[in-house]
Amino acid sequence: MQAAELQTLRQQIAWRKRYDIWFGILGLLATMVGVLTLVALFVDLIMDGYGRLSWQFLTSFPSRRASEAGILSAWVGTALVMLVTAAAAIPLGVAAAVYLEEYAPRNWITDIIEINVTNLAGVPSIIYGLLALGLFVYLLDFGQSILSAGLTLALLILPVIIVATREALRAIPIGIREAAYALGASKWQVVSHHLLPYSSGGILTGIIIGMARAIGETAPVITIGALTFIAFLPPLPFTTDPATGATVGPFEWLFAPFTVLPIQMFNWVSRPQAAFLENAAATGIVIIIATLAMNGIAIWLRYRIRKTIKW
Amino acid sequence: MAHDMNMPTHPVVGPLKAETSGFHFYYGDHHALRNIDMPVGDKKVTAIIGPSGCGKSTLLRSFNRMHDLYPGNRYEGEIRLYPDNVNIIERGVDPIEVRMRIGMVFQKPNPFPKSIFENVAYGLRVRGEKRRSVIEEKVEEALRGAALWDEVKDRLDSLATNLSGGQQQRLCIARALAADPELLLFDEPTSALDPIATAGIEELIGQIKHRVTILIVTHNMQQAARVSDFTAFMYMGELVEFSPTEELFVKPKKQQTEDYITGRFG
Amino acid sequence: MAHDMNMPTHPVVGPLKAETSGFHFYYGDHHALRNIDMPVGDKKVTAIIGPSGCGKSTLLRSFNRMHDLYPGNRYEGEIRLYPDNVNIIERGVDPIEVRMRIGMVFQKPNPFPKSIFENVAYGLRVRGEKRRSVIEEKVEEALRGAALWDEVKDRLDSLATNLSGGQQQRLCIARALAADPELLLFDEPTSALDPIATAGIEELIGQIKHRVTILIVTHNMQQAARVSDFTAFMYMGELVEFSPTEELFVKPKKQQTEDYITGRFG
Amino acid sequence: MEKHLSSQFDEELNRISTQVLEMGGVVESQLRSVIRGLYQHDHGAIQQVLELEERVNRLEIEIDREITSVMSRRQPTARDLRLLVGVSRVIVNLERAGDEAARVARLTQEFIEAGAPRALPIDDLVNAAKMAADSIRATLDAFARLDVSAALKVIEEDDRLDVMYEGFVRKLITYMMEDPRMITPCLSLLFLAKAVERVGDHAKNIAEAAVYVAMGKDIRHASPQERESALK
Amino acid sequence: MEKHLSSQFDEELNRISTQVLEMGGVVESQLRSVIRGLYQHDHGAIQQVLELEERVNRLEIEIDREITSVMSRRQPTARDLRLLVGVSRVIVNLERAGDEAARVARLTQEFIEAGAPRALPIDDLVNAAKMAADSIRATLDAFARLDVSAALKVIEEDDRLDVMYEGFVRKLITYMMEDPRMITPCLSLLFLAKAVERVGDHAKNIAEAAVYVAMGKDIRHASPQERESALK
Amino acid sequence: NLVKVDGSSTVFPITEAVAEDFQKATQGKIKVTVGISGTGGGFKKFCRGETDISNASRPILEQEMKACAEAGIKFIELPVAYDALTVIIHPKNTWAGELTVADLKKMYEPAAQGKVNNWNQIRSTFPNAPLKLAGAGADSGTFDYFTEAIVGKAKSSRGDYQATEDDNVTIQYVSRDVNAIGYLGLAYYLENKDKVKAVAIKKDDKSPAVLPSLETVNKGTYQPLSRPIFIYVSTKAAERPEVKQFVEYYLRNAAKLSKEVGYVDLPAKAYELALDNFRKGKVGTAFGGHAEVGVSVEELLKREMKH
Amino acid sequence: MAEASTRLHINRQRQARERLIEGILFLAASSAVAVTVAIVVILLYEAAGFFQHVSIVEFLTNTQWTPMFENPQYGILPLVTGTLVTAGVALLVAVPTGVVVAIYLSEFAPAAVRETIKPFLELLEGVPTVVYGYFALLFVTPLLQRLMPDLPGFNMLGPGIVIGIMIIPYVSSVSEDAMRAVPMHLREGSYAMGATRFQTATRVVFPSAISGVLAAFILGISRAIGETMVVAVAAGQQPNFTWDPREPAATITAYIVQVAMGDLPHGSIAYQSIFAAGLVLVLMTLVFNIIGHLLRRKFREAY
Ligand SMILES: Nc1ncnc2c1ncn2[C@@H]1O[C@H](COP(=O)(O)OP(=O)(O)OP(=O)(O)O)[C@@H](O)[C@H]1O
Ligand SMILES: Nc1ncnc2c1ncn2[C@@H]1O[C@H](COP(=O)(O)OP(=O)(O)OP(=O)(O)O)[C@@H](O)[C@H]1O
Ligand SMILES: [Mg+2]
Ligand SMILES: [Mg+2]
Ligand SMILES: O=P([O-])([O-])[O-]
Repeated sequence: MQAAELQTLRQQIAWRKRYDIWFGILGLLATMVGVLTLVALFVDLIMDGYGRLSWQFLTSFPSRRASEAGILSAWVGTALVMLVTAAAAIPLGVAAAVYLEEYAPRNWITDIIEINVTNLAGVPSIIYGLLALGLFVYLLDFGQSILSAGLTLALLILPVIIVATREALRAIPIGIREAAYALGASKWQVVSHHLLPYSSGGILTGIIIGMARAIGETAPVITIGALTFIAFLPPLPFTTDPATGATVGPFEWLFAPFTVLPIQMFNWVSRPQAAFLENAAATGIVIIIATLAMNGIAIWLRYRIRKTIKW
Repeated sequence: MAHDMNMPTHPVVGPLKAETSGFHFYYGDHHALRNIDMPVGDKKVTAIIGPSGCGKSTLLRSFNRMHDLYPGNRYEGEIRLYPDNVNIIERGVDPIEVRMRIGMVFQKPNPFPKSIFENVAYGLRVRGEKRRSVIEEKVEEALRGAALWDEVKDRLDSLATNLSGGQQQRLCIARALAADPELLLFDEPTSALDPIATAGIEELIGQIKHRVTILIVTHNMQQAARVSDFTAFMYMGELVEFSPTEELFVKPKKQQTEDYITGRFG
Repeated sequence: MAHDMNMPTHPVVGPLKAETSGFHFYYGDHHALRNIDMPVGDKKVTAIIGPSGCGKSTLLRSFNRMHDLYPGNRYEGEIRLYPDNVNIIERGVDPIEVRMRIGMVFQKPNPFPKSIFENVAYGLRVRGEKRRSVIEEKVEEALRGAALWDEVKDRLDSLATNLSGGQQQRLCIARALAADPELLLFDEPTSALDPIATAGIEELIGQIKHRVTILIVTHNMQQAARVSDFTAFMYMGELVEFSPTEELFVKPKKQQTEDYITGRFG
Repeated sequence: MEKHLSSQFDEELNRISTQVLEMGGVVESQLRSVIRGLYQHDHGAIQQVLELEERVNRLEIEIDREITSVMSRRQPTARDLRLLVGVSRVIVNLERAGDEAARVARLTQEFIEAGAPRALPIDDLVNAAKMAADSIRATLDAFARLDVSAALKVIEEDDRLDVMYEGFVRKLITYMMEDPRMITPCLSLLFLAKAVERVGDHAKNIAEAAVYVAMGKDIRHASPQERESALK
Repeated sequence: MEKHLSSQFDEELNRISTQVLEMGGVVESQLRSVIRGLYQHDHGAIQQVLELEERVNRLEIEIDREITSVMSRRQPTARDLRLLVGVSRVIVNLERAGDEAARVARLTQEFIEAGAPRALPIDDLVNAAKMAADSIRATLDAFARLDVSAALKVIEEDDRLDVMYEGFVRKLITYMMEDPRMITPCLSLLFLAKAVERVGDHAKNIAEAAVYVAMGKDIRHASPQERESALK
Repeated sequence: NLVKVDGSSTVFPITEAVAEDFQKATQGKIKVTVGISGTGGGFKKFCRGETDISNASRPILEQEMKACAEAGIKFIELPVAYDALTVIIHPKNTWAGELTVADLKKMYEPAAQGKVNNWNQIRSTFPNAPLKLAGAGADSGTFDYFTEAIVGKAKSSRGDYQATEDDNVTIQYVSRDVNAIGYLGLAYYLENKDKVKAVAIKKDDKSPAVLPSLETVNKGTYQPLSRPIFIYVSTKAAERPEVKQFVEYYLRNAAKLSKEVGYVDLPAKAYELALDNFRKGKVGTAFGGHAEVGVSVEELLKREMKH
Repeated sequence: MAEASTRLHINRQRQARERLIEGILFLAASSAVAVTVAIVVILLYEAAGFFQHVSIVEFLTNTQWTPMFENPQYGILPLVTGTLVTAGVALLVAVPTGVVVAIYLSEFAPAAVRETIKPFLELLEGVPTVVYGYFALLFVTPLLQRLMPDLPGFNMLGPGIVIGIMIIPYVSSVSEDAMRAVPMHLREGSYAMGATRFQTATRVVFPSAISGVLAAFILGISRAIGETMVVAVAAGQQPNFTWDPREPAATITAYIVQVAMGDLPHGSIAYQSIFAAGLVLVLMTLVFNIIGHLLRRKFREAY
């Protein structure tokens, strides 16, 4: 190559490389928008609510006195609602995904189901609230119970679980299925021996991400008419009710009144006394930490399972 | 062992393990195989070669009704399995039963992401075998049969996916062998392997052919030449020529075959 | 065309386009290439063969500093490019400049999901060429050079990914050719292709070698035998033997080479 | 012949074929020179034969090397493989034929130097030599065109040559018996005739190789009936 | 020899080698029988030689088929390819040697039937035949062991045989001149000697093939000096 | 042993405080839940028999009464405290310390929409500055009451003002803008006196300007922006001892607790009357199914009830 | 081998079991349809009451939405524009930023940076949306007011921006997944031509991942449209027919929560109006999802 040509070539490379630097800076800035917002939010919440974060806060019921108020009923409520959500959404979502991915014939019924699922994922959460109000609270008469809320949030995260499960199933190479079939396995054997175990990582991640989203949901729970003041916990199964002396049934807690963290927070936010704002911030911190923990678990699971399962 | 009385004898091939006649296959509207008549000699290696898309895999996969897994596929004609003398593509025949007797090894090694032991034991588990001792015995036998025992006997519990490509493919062969198949189908079993691993698999095919009938599809003509007793050449969904391998490679009967194997295809 | 005055002449190979000397490569702590001295004859095809993992691709990819894309890799020694007589792995040398002069074709055809035209034009666009007429001319020339023009001239605007595998790989060659490379690297260019497409690519290599120096890595010894003028045999990160191809395949100098090419490797 | 996907392979096979034909041409011209030398006592012609022997040897080695090279690099099968195997048989025979031609030349020289009695039945020999040279040409033609029936004709022709040779030997014996002084020249002629007969044999072998290439049937050592049935 | 990854390939090569040695053994035993027949006028031995010819021919065709088959199926290179090429050269020469043995047998029979005059110098011939048979054995040995120096010895030996042959021919001429009645038997002996000499040539060719297989050098048509330099 | 209360968010803090103390007093034997679904949502549940007590920041409406009647639910209306709507302005706002109802009407009436955008359109003495209005969300009891009291007709309002359900937000809004004005519950003003300033309200030009405070409301001088807030008890539920116990506890402690959470207690007499009404099971509403402004609580409690 | 031929016959028991399982799974899959049907039925049922009083023409053409006022007006357009404008602002923030972040993380950032920042960004999704509402109202809007002194305290710009920030992780993580799914050999193909990082990222990786990026946009749009609490808190709950993001407005979702938490008597037309509004919202997301579906099909990855 001639020296002159080389010279122009080099100039032109130097020019092109400048974009790399500019874009690198731009990218970093863009990333920082998100990161800084989060940091700002979190720091703000911590500054407001740090003082209230204590054991007492976690183990007390709500109160008109901000400094005595706590979130016991709220986090227990959230935990129980999540339990119902998980119990309803996981089997349903996984089964639906398995059906769509492995069983469904390619016909219009399947198409409808498919489009439905994608569409459900985009339906605003408030609409689920409206649905739940009509369906669970009134039609099925579950009332404003843990069951209603759990089922509502289950519907909300159902598409998330279905989509995640389908993706996890799709990531399993066709060769694995064919290998199992070729050994004489039946369809259900293929599903239960192989597909579900191998996709468990993806499924779990999907479940956790869905649940993390559900924890922070306010709107649908508000719509079904959440309670706000609850100064007792749902009855433990098989204990004796102090008031009636009767033994508590195993599922009684499902129909118990409850509140959840975001509602508690929302309620406190709109109280006139500034002290309640601290409580709200502290509740916000608890919610964020819960989602953080769940995301952490999801990441860890993804990593663990990615290490053992490769094709 | 004298061959079963119910095995018909073919003039060129000898006792038959299976045979297609007037066999057609359709992917929906696409007529992928046309009127295939092919014998499969008992305890022989039969290779299927031909240009890409000629229907090799389609034919092979018809033997264990793999096409049943996908909608819209249609078989026509006969694939008889001997000594039963049953047309295995008939409606009344259970594809699962067919697959229990006809094993398959795939192009890409596809061990399950389970332990080596569980991989080989899987065929037995599917059959409902629960006795640990029986399973252990069969697993060892199959791994020995696949020339893998010595390499893995000390780590039967480690993940199969950590084996090298060649070992994985031998594991897949062991997995198929453990189920005592009468016919073993190979679909380009070495195309994902390097030459040394390939040589290992070919060597293994040479060893197991005394026990089981083998049908192998390969892109690699030389591989067909190396491992098979009989070779079928397919083109555009038809069986152009079926001959003893040596004859096909030195003195093919059909011009199309000759053109293909000498690299004159247009 | 008489060769450039700055091209040294090698006793076996003749005028050199490039040459490695005392070349080492490290993937982090893993010493993948050891002390490689290999000449690359100008306008010749040099093939690199050897067992899986011996470092063929690593060596090839060192020629256009592909390893710079991943962290932790380290070069040592020299890869001289002639007639410039620069050590292209030196710090001061810009990898982008190197890559603009040394093209590469990969194992799996990797056309960009753009139109056929845009694929071939990519190298020019990257260089900032804007004149439509210049680009069109170059694209046609490159497509002709890659023996693809007649097949695609009527659908230059259709997606490259809709081409067949063999056409895609020829498109990738055209894409590389359009950038007027002095040296073209092929890393197992046909291992994803069927035999007929493979033959097409080999044929093409035979045609373009009059214009550009070629370095090709292949798993397939016969391919090396078929397409190359010189063959290097590598083993465990070292260059065991470098000879004219015919000599290497009929009468190799080293026992290791002989064992490998005759299938005696253990 | 249809083309290979690899034009280089085609080129290589073409080059080999051309070289074989060249070698055949050289051998044939040796034979023609020998005939001229014998008939016209042409020293120059004889000299030429001996010189050409070198070239034939070189061609044999070169073609053989190319065959090996193609085999190692191209994995020929079917007709390509048969062609290469056939060519390697052809060149062995051509080289031998060339050898015989050289031998004839040397003997002719001796014979002439020894006084070459005019009385001896040299015409028969010349005719035989012509026949042998024609056979070589015919067989190479058959090989080049893979013309089985032409090749079979060459094989049958060889029988005629053998019969001529037998007759010629008997004739010579009577000459020798009649006049013991004739023994040495007659022996020369005898060896000459033997060499010519061998050329015929080589032509026949080449024809057999042509049949092998064309049909994949090895008809060496086969009786005429076996041949017939093999080629059906 | 180290083993291939493919044991079947090993088996195939082994089978070919065994067959070559078997063929060599048959040819050698033909030669030994011929010697016995010549020396002891043993009709049975001569008959045996003729019968064995069939077998040699069959072996040639069979081995050739196997070589082609291996070539078409295994893409041999380097030493494997050279071995197959070498073997194909060896069997051609063995078959020729077998042919010569048969020829000798036939001539011996004629010779004996014609009355076999005791006066003729048959011992020289027998010695030469023994030498030729030894050469065949030695050359096959060298080939089997790929022993280059043993092969070179065989090549040199052939020169001695050629010298013996020349001397024998001269001797026979004097016999014929002395007594014209001896012409026919002498001619028989002459052809016999010629055949024996040819066997030596074939042994030499086989030795050259051995050198080729072992070292990849084609030393055919090379002068002794050229040989030396090639093998350095 | 579960008392279910739901309804207005305005009443919630009082009921919450009562429930808290009540549960402590009964050592958790009786459980009380308090929800927020708005006065309307509360009545819906109440009239379906799902709740025992409904918090309400406005009297029950005709439509709701019909629903209750259809379900056979009878109710006892019990005022529990006053909420005073406070009109607030920025502390630096020097001109609007006192406003008449007519002034406010000029600002908020529907006819003002898009037209009245400047302070000097209210009174020519006011500065030429943009008028920035804030207020309650259109579906709150606060909104209904404010429009009724100021414009004269419930829900009759201009639409282009900053509406929010959250009074803290109104505080924020007004505290940031010198030209802003808004209205909200008294409690919010009392908590944020440092950020906003209350406007003294004159009923008409002649009346004195009254600043909102516990006293002025309790005495009934802060008019017309004081309103009573209620609980409605289902008669069926009232038969249950725990409900009865709770309601009585409520009425006994409402004075103290409503002050504590920022509302204005009713005159002591009113609580007695209410308790009396409750014990007598005096069902129905003192309102005709629509809002009314400026009636005293005592008067209300004595009225003939309408069902 | 007498049993040989019977061995191939269909195993009824197994077949029955398989059928049963398939049936159960089918029911589970149908639940998705059931949910949709339930949503539509409930919305339609409640909205039917609404449409008995309000003509669809008015609903779709009137530019005023004041169901709770004395003279109620039922024109959905102000809510629709409010929804679209906030979503639009959100997308204007989220799409470029998300894509730049995705490109940066997938192509520029060192692995360590990527692996730390990604989960961090994903946390943005985990923050309760109420918090974002107050963040928009109390932090972003005042900040904007410094730049635009005339900006009202409630406006669509602030919440739009915050929703945008909130959905950055949606856009960036889905886009980044799509970009990372672009096989390395395509990138190598580009680098081998002498392209720079920027050129490779923008000319090869981005176009190759376009279908995934579009999917991310659609996800983001659905999410932005459906976001409730942020706008409910910070945009002002005042239906306002305007395309100007600086003005306050209500969105459909904000209206629904507002009413759901409010004092309206149930069964009133105003109350039923939230179902009519919900129906519109569902239709809007449906339209976007279908567009997304079509776009994805059109640009399906083909590397
Ligand atoms: N699932 C399918 N649906 C429709 N057509 C198909 C399907 N699978 C294969 N085909 C078509 O059927 C024909 C035969 O395909 P098949 O896979 O059997 O070819 P093959 O000979 O195995 O080719 P290859 O060597 O590339 O594997 C081809 O034309 C192919 O395009
Ligand atoms: N990115 C990497 N990091 C660490 N080690 C590597 C990496 N890539 C390759 N290696 C190692 O370097 C050695 C040479 O690898 P290379 O890919 O060059 O082999 P190869 O000869 O091309 O093999 P193949 O024929 O399988 O492509 C191998 O041992 C391999 O495991
Ligand atoms: Mg296939
Ligand atoms: Mg490599
Ligand atoms: O929640 P409210 O009814 O008091 O507005």
